[in-house]
Amino acid sequence: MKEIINLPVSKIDEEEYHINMGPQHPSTHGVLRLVVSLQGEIVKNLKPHCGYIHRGIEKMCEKDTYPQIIHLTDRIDYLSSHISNHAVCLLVEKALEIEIPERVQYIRTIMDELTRIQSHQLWWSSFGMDLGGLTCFFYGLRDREMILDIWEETTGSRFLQSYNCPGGVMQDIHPNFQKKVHAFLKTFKKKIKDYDRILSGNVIFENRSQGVGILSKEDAISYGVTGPSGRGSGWSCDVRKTEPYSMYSKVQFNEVLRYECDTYSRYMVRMQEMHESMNIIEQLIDNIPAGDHSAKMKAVIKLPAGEYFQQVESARGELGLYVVSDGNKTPYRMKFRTPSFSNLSVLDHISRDMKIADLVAIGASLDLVIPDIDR
Amino acid sequence: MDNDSLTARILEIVPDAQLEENKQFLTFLVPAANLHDLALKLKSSPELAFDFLFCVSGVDYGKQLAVVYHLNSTQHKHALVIKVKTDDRANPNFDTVCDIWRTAEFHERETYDMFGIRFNNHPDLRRIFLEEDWKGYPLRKDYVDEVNIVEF
Amino acid sequence: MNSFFKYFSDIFHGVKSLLIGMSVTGRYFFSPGQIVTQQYPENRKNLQMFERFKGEVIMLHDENNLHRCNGCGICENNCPNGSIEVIPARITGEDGKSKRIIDKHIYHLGMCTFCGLCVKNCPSNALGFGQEFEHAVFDRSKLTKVLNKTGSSIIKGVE
Amino acid sequence: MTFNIYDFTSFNRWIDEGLNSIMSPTWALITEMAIIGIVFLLFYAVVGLFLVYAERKVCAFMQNRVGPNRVGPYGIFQTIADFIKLLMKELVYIKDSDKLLFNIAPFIVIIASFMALSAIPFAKGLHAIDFDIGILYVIAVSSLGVVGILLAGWSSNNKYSLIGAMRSGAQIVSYELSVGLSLLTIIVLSGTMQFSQIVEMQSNGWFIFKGHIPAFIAFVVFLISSTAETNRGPFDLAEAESELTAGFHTEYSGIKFAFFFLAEYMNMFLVASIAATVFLGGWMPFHVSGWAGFNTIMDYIPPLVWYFGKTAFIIWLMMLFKWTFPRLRIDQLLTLEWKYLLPINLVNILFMAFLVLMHWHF
Repeated sequence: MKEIINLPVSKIDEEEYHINMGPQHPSTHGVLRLVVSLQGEIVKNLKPHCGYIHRGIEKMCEKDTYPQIIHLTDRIDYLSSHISNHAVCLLVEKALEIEIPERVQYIRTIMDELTRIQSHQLWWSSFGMDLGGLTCFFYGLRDREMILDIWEETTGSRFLQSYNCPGGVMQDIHPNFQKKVHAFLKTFKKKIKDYDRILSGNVIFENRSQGVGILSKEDAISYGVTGPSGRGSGWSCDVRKTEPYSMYSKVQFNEVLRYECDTYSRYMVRMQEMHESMNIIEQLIDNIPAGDHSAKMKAVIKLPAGEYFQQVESARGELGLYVVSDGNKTPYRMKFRTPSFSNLSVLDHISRDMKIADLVAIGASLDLVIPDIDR
Repeated sequence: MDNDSLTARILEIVPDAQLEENKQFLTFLVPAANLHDLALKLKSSPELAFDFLFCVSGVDYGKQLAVVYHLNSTQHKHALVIKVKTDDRANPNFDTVCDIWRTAEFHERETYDMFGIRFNNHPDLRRIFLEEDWKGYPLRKDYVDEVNIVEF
Repeated sequence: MNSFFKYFSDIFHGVKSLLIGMSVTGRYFFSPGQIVTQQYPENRKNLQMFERFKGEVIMLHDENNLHRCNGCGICENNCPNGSIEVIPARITGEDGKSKRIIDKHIYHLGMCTFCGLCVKNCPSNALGFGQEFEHAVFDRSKLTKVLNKTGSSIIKGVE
Repeated sequence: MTFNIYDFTSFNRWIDEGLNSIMSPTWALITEMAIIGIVFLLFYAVVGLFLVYAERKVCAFMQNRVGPNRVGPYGIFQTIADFIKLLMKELVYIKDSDKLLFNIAPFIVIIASFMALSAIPFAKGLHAIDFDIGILYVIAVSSLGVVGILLAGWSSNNKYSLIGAMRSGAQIVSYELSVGLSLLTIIVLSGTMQFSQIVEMQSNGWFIFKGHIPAFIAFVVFLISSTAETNRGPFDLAEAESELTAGFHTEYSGIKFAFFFLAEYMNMFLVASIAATVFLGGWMPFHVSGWAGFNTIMDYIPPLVWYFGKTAFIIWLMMLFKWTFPRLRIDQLLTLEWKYLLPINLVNILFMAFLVLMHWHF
């Protein structure tokens, strides 16, 4: 929007009313700037400006070894840090053709699903807050705390765990892990009913979300809107089903699809995904096989020269990792195809001719994480 | 479609395409001039139907600059990787594919931002992450910046 | 006529859903036992962190002020963001051979991302994670710490 | 003089006579006005501060939190500390803002709510002035506050503020109707607009029971529309912090912001008082006709307790609304008013008039 700011006043379209949502704005969930052209309350068009927390992670990866890259992937999508870690590990293991102990696969899958639940919990909290129901925020965070405690006990960190490492996980699970996960599942199954009662079934919420931000399946594919947002448009794009990794080929779960294509359907997909994730955890938690928590790895990990690609299903969509290796211990080029980046690109398309309040709801339903966009 | 028939089909569209061996996905190196034409056919042919552009990555191979397109078909569940390369480091440019896959608009802006690769006919080719007045293209291998990059 | 009934059923369902929502918040209002807030500075005495909690990187010392670090520098190499600097020294051992020992193990807490690679990769298990988490200081230079305590030395037989 | 907490009439007369005996009637009147002004200012400040505290505590309990608990026991001095902080904060002046309007806006908001407060009867004989058109006066004066909000949004030279102010304008113009009509329903039943008489008429049963169905509908409509009129959630579109950052008061800081803040809570108190007075009998104890013993026991509870208890209950309900529901969109807000509340209200008035004619009320 530099052009617009620098234009003489006479050249600016008098009819349009530009407002800057962000970089500091309560509903952009971070430092995202949306330049919105309004006509009254109606959004005419919108230009996202990102890069406010661009840290050059792809450049930093080029000087880091593969185990070191893991702590950077934590910071891309901080809400699904464990899944991003998992992607790097899968890529390295695939390139080196290492057999991973089954115990590790179980642990990683459980951790991934816990990550998904907590990410969706936080998303639910902030969704409620964006629509003005502030109490949702505290209920979501309250329940998320239990998962953070489970993580803290096993991995030592609450948020950016760096728990995966190529070949396995950093430490074996804590003896209390299974007990605590069971306790969490038991509690959360009760609490998630409150989520439905306070928000999902609420008439104001339904009016705010139904028919808002229609994203057709064709558009979702063309814009690359993956994850729950894409599945809300009826696009079966769950990597856990299409390209199963870890334990996902062996557990029973449904890919949640909805066909209303609006904010409400994206919302309901995430709500049901929490149930599905709990279902997956329940199938795995009692059957974790004994064994080592890590495969034997060389001290220095060097990928053979070549190109590697790995995709995983993060809480926001498909996270793709594209690595060009020249045989060194550091990648030659590492590209992260982050879900939020593609999901952001559709925001302009689906929020046209909606109201500002709808824009907030649509933005929340895409579940954007700003570091995931900026990297 | 399996990889063999895909190969045949693509060589039929672009006879100059080179198949790269030993890759995870079927990978073709395509002359830059054929890129847009090929992309259009990949999307529109019903038996190919590559409707999902998963990832657009710029790569700096030292001498050459390349753009890698990861394609997927949601219908036929097959995948394809298209590569274009150029030797022109001073003014690299390719045709845009964002009229075919809308997601390319942002990904191409990112590639332009990081590698300085221009995409012809792109509707809004500006830097996406860095400032408009940023000098150089950071992900190129010959990029030197003493001020902003802290070496340990 | 149909829309006439829809008008009233909409009102009825709307009011019902609102009442259900109010019952949730109302119920929590009348059950103060479910409050989850931690009274942080007050509960400092009995606030127990988990044993694996990554508060800061420390060098493990035993009661005789002995540690296991031989200054090999593997932790420094493994650190992704240069928050560890190992300054070794050379001494002449009892057998007359020159030997590498640690002089200063410098740790920049302000740059540490707690990835755990130094602790994991230490060949002699000299490093560990401390439970301390109240790291706020007024001067950034205070975040640079020397991990080996003054006067400490290496446990015999670890080299 | 006999001071009693059940009837302040003699207490007022005692003050009046005392003042008249030592000075000329003009000066006595001026002194009385000054006393009332000071008492109301103090009351305004105390209630405002208490409501801010109450809101924070109530919402904290609804959200499984403790709420303010650092300043004083249970954090009761928290709002005073906040107020002192706001007093000491810098007043930021906005470039190209309309200085006069920008400065005057918070005062308009606060004066409107202050004026409306004067007609409320707190107990028998305890009111500043007993208009015979009390309800009309309160409706008229309390809607003046929107002028302040509009001015604030307009003069701030901020796009968010302007959108917020415009929303607020549309909102108040619509919801003023429902507030008026729902009160009119009760006026049909009572036949008077004077607050003291309305309260007296409820000595053998509150209007919400006397008028049963239509009165209850009017009560619900009044609650909804008065929540909208005070710009509180779920109708806080003028502020809408997730859309417009802070709406009309985005650019206000320090004590001017505090005025808006205080006025919001006072408006809430005000509409709760009106609802309590008109529908729930104001300071009148809970009476059931025929149960003499029960009524006598109820009479022992002082009217001030009744009054504040009822008001607090309604305020609590409004807080429950705010902390449970998501915010409406502007078109839904207007739909709710014009498509639902207004027709229901009009039919309701007819129903009530019919009821009164047929003497089907209690």
